[in-house]
Amino acid sequence: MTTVEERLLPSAEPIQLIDEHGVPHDHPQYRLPAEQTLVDGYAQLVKGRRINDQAGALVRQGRLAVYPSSHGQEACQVAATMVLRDQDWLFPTYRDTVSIISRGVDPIETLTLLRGDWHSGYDPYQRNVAPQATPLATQLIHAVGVAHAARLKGEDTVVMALCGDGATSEGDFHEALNFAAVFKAPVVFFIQNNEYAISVPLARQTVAPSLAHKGIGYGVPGERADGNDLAGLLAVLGQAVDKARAGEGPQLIEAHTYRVQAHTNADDATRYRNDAEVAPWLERDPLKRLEAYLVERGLLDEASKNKVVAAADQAAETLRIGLMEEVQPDPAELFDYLYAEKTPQLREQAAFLQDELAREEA
Amino acid sequence: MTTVEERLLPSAEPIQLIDEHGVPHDHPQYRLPAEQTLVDGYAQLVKGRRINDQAGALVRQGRLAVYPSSHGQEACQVAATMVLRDQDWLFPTYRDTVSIISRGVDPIETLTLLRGDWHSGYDPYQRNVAPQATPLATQLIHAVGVAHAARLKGEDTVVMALCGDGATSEGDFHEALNFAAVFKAPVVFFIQNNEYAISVPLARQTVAPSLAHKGIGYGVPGERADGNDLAGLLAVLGQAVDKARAGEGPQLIEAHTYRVQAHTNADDATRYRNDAEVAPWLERDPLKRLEAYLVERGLLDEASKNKVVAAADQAAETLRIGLMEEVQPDPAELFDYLYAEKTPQLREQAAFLQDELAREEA
Amino acid sequence: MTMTATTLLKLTMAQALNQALRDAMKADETVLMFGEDVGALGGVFRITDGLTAEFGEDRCFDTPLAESGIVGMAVGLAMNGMRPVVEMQFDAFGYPAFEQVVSHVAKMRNRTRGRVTLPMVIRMPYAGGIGGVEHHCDSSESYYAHTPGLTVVAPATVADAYTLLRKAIEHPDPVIFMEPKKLYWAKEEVDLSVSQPGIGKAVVRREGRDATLIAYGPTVPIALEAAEVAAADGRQLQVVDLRSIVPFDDETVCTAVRSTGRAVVVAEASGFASVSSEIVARVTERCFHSLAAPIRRVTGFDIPYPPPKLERHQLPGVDRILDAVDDLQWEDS
Amino acid sequence: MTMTATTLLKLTMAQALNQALRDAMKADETVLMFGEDVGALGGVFRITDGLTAEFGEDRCFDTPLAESGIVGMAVGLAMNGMRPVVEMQFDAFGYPAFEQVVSHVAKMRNRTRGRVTLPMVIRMPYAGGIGGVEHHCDSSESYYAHTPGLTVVAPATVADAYTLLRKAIEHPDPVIFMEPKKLYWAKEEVDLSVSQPGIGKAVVRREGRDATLIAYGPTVPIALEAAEVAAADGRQLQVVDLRSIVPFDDETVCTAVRSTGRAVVVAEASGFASVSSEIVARVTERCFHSLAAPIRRVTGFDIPYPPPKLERHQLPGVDRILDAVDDLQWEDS
Ligand SMILES: Cc1ncc(C[n+]2csc(CCOP(=O)(O)OP(=O)(O)O)c2C)c(N)n1
Ligand SMILES: Cc1ncc(C[n+]2csc(CCOP(=O)(O)OP(=O)(O)O)c2C)c(N)n1
Ligand SMILES: [Mg+2]
Ligand SMILES: [Mg+2]
Repeated sequence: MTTVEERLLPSAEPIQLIDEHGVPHDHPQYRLPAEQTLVDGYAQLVKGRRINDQAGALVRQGRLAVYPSSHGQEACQVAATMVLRDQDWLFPTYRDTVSIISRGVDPIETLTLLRGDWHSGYDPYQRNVAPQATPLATQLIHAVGVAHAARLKGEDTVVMALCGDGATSEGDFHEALNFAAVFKAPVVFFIQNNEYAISVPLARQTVAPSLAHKGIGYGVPGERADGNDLAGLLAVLGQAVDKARAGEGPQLIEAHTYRVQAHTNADDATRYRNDAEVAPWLERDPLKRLEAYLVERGLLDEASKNKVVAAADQAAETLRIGLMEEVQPDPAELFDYLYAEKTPQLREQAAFLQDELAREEA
Repeated sequence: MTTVEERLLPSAEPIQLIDEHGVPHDHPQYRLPAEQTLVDGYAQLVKGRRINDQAGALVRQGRLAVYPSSHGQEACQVAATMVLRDQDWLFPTYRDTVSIISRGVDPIETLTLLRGDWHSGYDPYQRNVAPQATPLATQLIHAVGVAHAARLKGEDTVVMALCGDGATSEGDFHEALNFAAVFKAPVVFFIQNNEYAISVPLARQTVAPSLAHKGIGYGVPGERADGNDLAGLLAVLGQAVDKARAGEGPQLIEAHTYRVQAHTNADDATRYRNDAEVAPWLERDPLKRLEAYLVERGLLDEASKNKVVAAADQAAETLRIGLMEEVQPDPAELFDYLYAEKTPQLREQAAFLQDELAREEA
Repeated sequence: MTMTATTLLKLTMAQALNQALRDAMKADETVLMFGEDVGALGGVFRITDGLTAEFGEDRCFDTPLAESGIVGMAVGLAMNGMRPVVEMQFDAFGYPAFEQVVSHVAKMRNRTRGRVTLPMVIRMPYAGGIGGVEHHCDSSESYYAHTPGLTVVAPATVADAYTLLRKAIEHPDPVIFMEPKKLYWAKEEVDLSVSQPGIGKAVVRREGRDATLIAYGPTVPIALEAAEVAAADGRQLQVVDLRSIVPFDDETVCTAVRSTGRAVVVAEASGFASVSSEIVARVTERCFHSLAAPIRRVTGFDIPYPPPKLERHQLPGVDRILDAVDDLQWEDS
Repeated sequence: MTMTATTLLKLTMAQALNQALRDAMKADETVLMFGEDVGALGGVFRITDGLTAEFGEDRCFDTPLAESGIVGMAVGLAMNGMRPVVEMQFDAFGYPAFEQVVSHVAKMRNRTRGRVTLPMVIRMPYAGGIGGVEHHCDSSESYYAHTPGLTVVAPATVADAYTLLRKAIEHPDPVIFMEPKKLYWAKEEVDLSVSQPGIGKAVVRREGRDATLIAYGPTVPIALEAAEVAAADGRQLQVVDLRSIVPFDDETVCTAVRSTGRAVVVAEASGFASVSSEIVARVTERCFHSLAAPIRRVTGFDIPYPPPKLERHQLPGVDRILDAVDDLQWEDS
């Protein structure tokens, strides 16, 4: 084995800095984040969990069309944004609601898509968050373009591009990693390997030693982390972002986590997996372990925990109230945004609809 | 580094059993092919070279629309077929004329596409050679399907799927390797890395340590060979075919060679590379070194070499004569092969054309 | 027709499609079903429900998540003696396979002068009306219909779903099978042993002398509803269900239009350069002198499929169809 | 028009396209050109000849061989302030990028309510007539024209090649720029400083009172040739060059057709469910009572593009156009 291979292949085991019992472990390459960072991160995890729960409830009440929960993946989602600076970009998928909100995007606007009001609700340039991508892996290559443009402009922007384990099978994953490598684009590709693509388990997705092993085929360093350990994720993703920013090119990080709930509310996970498989993952919960660590270290007590929970409840309540409001998008908008200027054809069609609606009302 | 990685990563240097001076070298893992195999292989190389030359001449005479020469890559092309059994399949590209012919397909039928008579001229089932693929990398996934079908039928067929270095950047390359790995399909993916995709050099195609390093990302063993050493290629490809046949799943082989001539006759290579770059590759010619080896070993003398050359000349002459014949495909055929039964629309259109041609003649 | 308890079943279209797959797999062991989530889950719409359990992992299986790979693998399997049926999970997720479909699926027989044929089916849950978010409600039939070498069908009834899928699987050539998602849960009493007309045949679903509605897939029930309403108002609308977009049944369609002299094409896809354009163009070319008015189109607007809360404006509805009929230059109106 | 030596140049369409890129890159440093072989080689058709030398590797560059990647990267660059122009080496090699084009390029502005716009151009050397082998002569404009959100243009003259490409690059939205390969070497005397009409405008290339030929891209010169021949026979054919497929210039086209009462659409692509179907449908809808005969189509057959030795049968030619004109139910014939 040469040094090239040592540089590009992931470590033998996923990086873990705090284990599932909340016990910290030293690592030769990665250091535990600062205490305050972990305390802040904990608050975000709790808030993320509450948002996941609240969104689930809102689906049951018919306030959201669909919700792909990231329950159990909050550490990945929070870490993905905590390591970024303001000028950086986030490229999220449909499952990354918590990431988007933790980046500072308005929660109601974040849920526009899943509420069925419009395809995307927030202004991507406000917090540098791309619209959520549904066609799998397609956004990864956009991320490369955004990163390359930043470099052409002389900016030291980094782009965090998220995808799932299933998405790594798509051709666009391959093309994105390769383009990023060839152009040395400052992109951190961050795979949340939650072991499922809807019903399809990882074993049917790949027989590679790990998803992080895909990096070397592009000349991209691959690394893997325990996806339920916020501390480890912050260290690994933080280092990847630093390297990308320093001009070392793209980085590939696989977080090993688990989709605790069904794919979305519309899915029935009992058809393809049993509870026994899920149970151990509940033990590995990202909140539990960080809480145990912080309590043990005296960084969290009953009072401060209550504050964190109250803030999370407040966020969930804001979400609930916001989504209870009945929004009815204006049908005229259907024709407004295809082109800077409506084509004659769209003008005709818009007039037709307006006329029809006027007659309906009359 | 674990054993998984040792199993899946290619050797540090491309496998070479006979060097460019014709000197054999021992290798811990690969053995020199039998003497007779090398003698036969030599004859095929000489024939392949003559066919390349002849086809080039036929383009200049207007007998072929275009010809992507494999001058300098004959060892790869010949080895790819020599390691196959009759029941096996070959999936060639536009550049693999020599491979197809060495598989036993009629040379004139092989050139139907490049002559402009029809899209493909030979019966793919006659020698189990798929039609030549132009849309890059698309054929690799067909190869997986053919291999998987064979396994479902209980056959021990192996599929040899060829592509170039440029084609490895396409999404279909990725999907094909992954599908093959997940389904353990008996496919040998054989990349002829000739350092160019038309004008684009390998460095712009990938910054991976080698193309063979792409295998591990799919759990597919990758290996690399000197693409101008027939002996090494036969050993490496032969072992890959054996493994695939034995049920060990797909194998990825990268042969390092060089496109000595322009991409096709229509290309002007002087626009993007200079002669100094080409010169050393002429020294590494696959024919020269095997000839030196065989002569040194007493396996080839003036008389037997003359026989080989005469046979090659004969093949080239047959090609020349065959392509001199003026073939005019029947326009009625344009409508014959879209569907088992012509649609009413095609019947109308065929009649229209027939009528038009009849009036033209009248 | 005698109604016997044994043959008459009350089935949804989803169940009929499932039954068609099951019967086809029973009848021919080279029939394979694969795609994303079609195994244990039975497909996100449950069209493949129970097939893996009944026929085993070799016959119905999940693949890695890659549509070009799925279609390309089907090409290879078909080249080597199988009859693959693949599912694109939603219509818009067929686009990654577009090159495979256009450059290989459609061309293989032609390329090889009939030596390599591809008996395969690409199932596409398509169109809207189910409150799906973006990319889940595209109507992409026009892309495929424009591509020479493909056969494109779209059932509109439960009985047709069964018959057309069986015939598509038996078909010697690749078939793009468009399944109108919003009709998956439509129930009908059907006798599966009664075979419906084959691929290439349109049928007149309702007779009427005043004007002809030409529809396919999800718009057929709407067209029938419109005809019902019109009848109450004294106007008799004929309804033609295309069933097969390619091959196109010029004879049935043109005979119908000539009999009324007026026609409206009803399709959910955006109208520009679409299957409905083709219908207008070819019927006009062939029936010009029988037409009392230009053929009208009621199609989706030329916009991306709207978000759930606005989708009703995109879907051809009864009123819009009747308005178009009213526009057909009736002398007495 | 005064002819001055300084402004009138004799250029091929390839040269005019090259000049347009050069001038656009000079005028706006956010304009980038990339794709396969567009750097040192200057593109297989030399449209990007010399751009890397003049503007450097950052402005005009080769990419890895992956079309979805090329288009997707352009999306990202456009999101972040650039104006990318990409080349698909041949029309059919745009299919791997189909998902990016349909699901992102066409939809980004709409998806984000106008917040993210994509000023980008996808250049497609298209159509046949150059003796190319399979996959090198597709006419895929109908796929793009059917996709809401795209702007689709096709120049037919050297002057238009320059103007339309400049305007496409300046356009605030993505443009699919179809370049008729066989016209690359067509030479014209042009004054590049004279701006042609913009995107969305058709022009009448030849006046004539008897019938209207509607063409775009590679069929415009053939239509003009047909009109020339017809004139010798005493029939005056008007020729409309669409230039812009989306947006479609209904006004110019319909005014033209109403003035003659007869029309033939001439396009190279297969006819079924195509841009020519749309032209027939919409012109008929709008001009029905002015039409003396149904609009005829002269298009490619519904077959894969033929091999070089047979391609002449697929291409609309003068005789075929004149036959179609003869069929337009002339009272005196
Ligand atoms: C191109 C494409 N094909 C199929 C789908 C349908 N689909 C949506 S999510 C999903 C599974 C994705 O799995 P993974 O990438 O692991 O992400 P996760 O949902 O687990 O977060 C599928 C198949 C899609 N959105 N896009
Ligand atoms: C999908 C696709 N894109 C582009 C092309 C045009 N093209 C033909 S050959 C070629 C270069 C291929 O390079 P490589 O794979 O290295 O094979 P080589 O020609 O060197 O044998 C290109 C870009 C194509 N045939 N298919
Ligand atoms: Mg997953
Ligand atoms: Mg090459």
